[in-house]
Amino acid sequence: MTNLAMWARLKSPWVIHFNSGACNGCDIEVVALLTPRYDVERFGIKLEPSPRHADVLLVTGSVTKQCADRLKRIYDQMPQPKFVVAIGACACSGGVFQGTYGTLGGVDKVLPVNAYIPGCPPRPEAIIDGVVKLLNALAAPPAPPKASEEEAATEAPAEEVTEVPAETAPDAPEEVKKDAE
Amino acid sequence: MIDYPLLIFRVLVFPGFTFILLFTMFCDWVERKVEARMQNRMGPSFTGPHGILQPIADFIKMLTKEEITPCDSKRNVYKYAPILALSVLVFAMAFLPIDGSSVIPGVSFAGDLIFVMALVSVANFMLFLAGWSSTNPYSAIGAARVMTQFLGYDIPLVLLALVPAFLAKSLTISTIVASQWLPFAILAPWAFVLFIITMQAELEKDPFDVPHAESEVVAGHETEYSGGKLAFLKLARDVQIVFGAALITVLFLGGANGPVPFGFLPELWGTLWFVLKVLVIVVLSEYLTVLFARLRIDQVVRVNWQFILPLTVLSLILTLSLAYWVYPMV
Amino acid sequence: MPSNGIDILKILEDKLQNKPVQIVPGTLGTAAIITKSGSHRDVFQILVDADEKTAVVSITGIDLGENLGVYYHVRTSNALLTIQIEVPKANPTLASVNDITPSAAFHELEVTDLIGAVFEGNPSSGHFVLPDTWPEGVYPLRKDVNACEVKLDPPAAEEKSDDGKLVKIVIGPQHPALLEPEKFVVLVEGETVREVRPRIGYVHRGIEKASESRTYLQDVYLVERICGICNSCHACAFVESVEKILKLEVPPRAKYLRTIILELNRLHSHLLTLGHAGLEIGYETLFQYFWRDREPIMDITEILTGNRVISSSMTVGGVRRDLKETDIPKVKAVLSGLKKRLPFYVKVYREEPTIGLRMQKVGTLKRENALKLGVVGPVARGSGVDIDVRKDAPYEAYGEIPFKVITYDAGDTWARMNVRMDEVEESINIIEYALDHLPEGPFRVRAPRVVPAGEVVNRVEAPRGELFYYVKSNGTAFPDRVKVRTPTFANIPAFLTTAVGEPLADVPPNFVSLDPCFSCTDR
Amino acid sequence: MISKPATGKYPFVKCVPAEGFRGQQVFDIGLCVSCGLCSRDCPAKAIEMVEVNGKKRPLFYLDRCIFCYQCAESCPRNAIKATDIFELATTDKSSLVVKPTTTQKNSGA
Repeated sequence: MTNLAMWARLKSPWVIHFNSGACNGCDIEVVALLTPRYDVERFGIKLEPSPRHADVLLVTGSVTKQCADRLKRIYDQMPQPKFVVAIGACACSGGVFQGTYGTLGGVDKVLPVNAYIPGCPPRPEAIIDGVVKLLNALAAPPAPPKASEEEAATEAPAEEVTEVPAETAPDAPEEVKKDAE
Repeated sequence: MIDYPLLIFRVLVFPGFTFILLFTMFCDWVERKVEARMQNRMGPSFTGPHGILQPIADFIKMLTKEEITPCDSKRNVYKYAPILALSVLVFAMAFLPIDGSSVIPGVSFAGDLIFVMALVSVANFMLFLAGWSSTNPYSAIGAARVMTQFLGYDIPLVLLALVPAFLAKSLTISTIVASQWLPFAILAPWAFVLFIITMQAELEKDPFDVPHAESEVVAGHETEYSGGKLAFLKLARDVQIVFGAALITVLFLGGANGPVPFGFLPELWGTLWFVLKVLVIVVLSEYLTVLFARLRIDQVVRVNWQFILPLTVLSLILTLSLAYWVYPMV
Repeated sequence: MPSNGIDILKILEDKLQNKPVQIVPGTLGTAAIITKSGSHRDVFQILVDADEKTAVVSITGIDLGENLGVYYHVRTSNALLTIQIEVPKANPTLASVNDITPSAAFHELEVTDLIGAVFEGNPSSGHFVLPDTWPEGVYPLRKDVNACEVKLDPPAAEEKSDDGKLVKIVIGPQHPALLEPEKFVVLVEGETVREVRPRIGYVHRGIEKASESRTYLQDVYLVERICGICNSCHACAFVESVEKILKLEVPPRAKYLRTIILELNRLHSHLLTLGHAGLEIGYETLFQYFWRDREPIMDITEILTGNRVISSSMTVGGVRRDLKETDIPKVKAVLSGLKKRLPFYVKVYREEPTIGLRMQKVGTLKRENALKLGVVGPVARGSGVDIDVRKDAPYEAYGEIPFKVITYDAGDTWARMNVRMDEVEESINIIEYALDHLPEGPFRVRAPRVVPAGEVVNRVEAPRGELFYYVKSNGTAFPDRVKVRTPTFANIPAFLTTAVGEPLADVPPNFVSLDPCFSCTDR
Repeated sequence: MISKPATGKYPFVKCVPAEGFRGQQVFDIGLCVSCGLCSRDCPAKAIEMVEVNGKKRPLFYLDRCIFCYQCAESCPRNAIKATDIFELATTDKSSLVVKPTTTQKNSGA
């Protein structure tokens, strides 16, 4: 049963992409992954619009102070088990923007990161390589102590339904005044 | 006498629950593959041979994920709407003669076409409820759009479903299928074309996939769902697509009718023909999806009231007159 | 209609004889106009009356020690003027010119936020580009502020505001329609948009300040990463500015190579946007096709520069890598391949009925509004305003290469996309011409690391429009102030006005037709 | 309408970037004169001069590196050379620190 679940997980990593203050260089390479040349749908990777559907959070860009909170929120909105991949020099460590007043530095300042893909920007092939390496690391028995897996085991035990605040998917709804007529 | 083991087998395995689900997943794969190939891509390729297991992997993965319930959602509706939508659709599907007779033998009754069409509306309403109950603005707008769209397109859909009924002079699905020695698609091609377009809108596919407009409403009514509920919601949608194709097959393409070579195992051949016809429709509908951009909600509604509905009425009149004056003479 | 042939300096001199205004021709663009707070409004009035193309390109706020400098950079149809005002740091107020030319509004807010000059008549509400929790009264671009050490409080819960019957829809910061984090609060009534409130600054990294603590050499790589899409344009604009201060003449071969790289940038950017528009209107196939044909462009960028996206090829004094003779046929083969595919795409964009339904008469920006708001690039050209820095103030090899400026008159989303569609072809022609006429000789000259004191303005036509740089050096290896005004910053007001009154579903196509780039906007 | 997919075969077929692609740098300690120019000019502060056998040598932080090759350009002795290694992704950040050893081969991943 665990094997089956693991197989399914490896074969169907749905990703969500968040730009936490990147220059767009990495972002267009992430989008290029979907396009005919690279077509990651081959591996079952799908880019999902809602964090609720996603398994892997692809973060590009040095985390700006304005975005940090938002990044954390999107991570919280994702269901367990979830993984974070930092794409590009900025997401890995802050890259060329280290020490600017608007940024905090790498994604690992805010979230536990499972894989780093250096490059400025990394080639799409390098991103595929990174995701493959992440999946291999997951499949390798015994699973190395991945931060988020540990959390999954400790923070969300047997309890199936986790309560989260109302502010849910992509953006916090301010108010729903309009009833579905 | 009722043969219970056979009945249970028919309901649970073939051509019932398991078959429908597996077939749905197969159709999902076909859709993704066709879409990818039309867009010059490969599509799922490495999950099983040619990626054929991809939808199953997706489904299992979603089942194993954590489920999150937003705390101010309408808890019960939120919880049961996806599974209800799925079961209603599978139930409706059970009325279609997949291997020549409906899933539960003898369940077919006079006027079951109307009943099935009603079930479709109920399933759509469940999807609306799923979106509405999650109290997210995107879900709410997505759900409202589902509602707007199916309210509009249900009318022509039901009217068009009457075309084969008139041709067969019966509202019973099995009679409609049985009277199609020549598929109604040939007898009433105008209705067939209209029905496919309307179905495209009813199934919320391009150019009418407004409720799924990612750039406007994120994932529409699915936005808040995760884990197992999302799995069922997505499955319900896929079953809906297969159901639509199956309905077209039954009403216009003669269902499981087809030549039975060597004269043995008519059920098997019937299923084969049925499956093939459904696949043709699925591919056709995906082809349309790939070919067009998405319309705006007001344009979708306007297309319905300005073009589809008048044309539907016209085609109904045309069919009626043909059915009463022309075809009997042939 | 007055357009070219206006001697704007003469008009100014005639009309401003009794005012405390000093005109210095030849510095900071066509001329610098040194004036005092208050009189600058008269200057603006004269400019706006004399030339319909008058628009504020940018406002540079600069810390001059005792005073704050506020430099309005103004574009007219044939000149670039800088109106210099100094206000005391203790009381940095001056009158806004927002009512004379609405193109100033955004720039004034930005200056208020970053350096603290207050514009009377254009009040700011909350932070404009800085984070929400940024402390009041700390202006990062002032020299005496160490902005890196500012600690931010955890963000407060978003307050719920009441807008009566209007439903508030928040687009962003994470939203599929935006690849970048940016927030637009759209107030809708039913499905009709009533108001759009932007909140930019999610990508604000503080590059202008950071560039002051890095050498000119490092700054080239830093400004290149303001935007990953039009990276070469940023790098080119910066190195040109430095070269202007150094009075360094770039060898002709380098000029041509730079032109080729800039045009490759434009090509891939336009193809990207044209495809992305397909995604926004649910036409995924179009997106896939455009991005498929964009890949070869990335390949030749890689051949030329060593990276698919960020080319890092510009340097002070030339380009970093020569184009090998053996690579020219490869580049040409890719270009002619793309040229063969173009008629198909043009046909799709012109004739596909669903594209017409979704794009025509969507987000219409009339010519007079385009002029008033000072929009740039394809947005302006889609509204029939023929501004293009490549023609108006040729740089690099553009003066020697024949090309057309594409304009459409409709002003809607469809027109803007078609401007880009036609510009793709023009870009291919430019690259082919440049390859055929590539001069022999060196491709770079050595440049000193220390730059003499001086200040310049420089403009480059980026794929999204006019990119503006102001660079001031103080005689060291570090620049004193680098001000960047990116095209999207000038174009956002157009979106805010055109989206109102249209259905919510038209927001994404309208928005993407500006080709928004927020990493540019926020810096 | 349905033509051959334009999809490449990566990762099953090795991808060879174009000549001159800026991949991971290779540092040749034999040529290094410990001038520190690479570290001074690096826009991303990815090069730190560390002591190896009593001499300052560059230590590369590949997670910060923006692969601009300014270091290679600045080096007066051409001790830093280009390679086309780009498959540097890792699940362990510390493996992205490349220490200046005598001869350096692919150490990414």
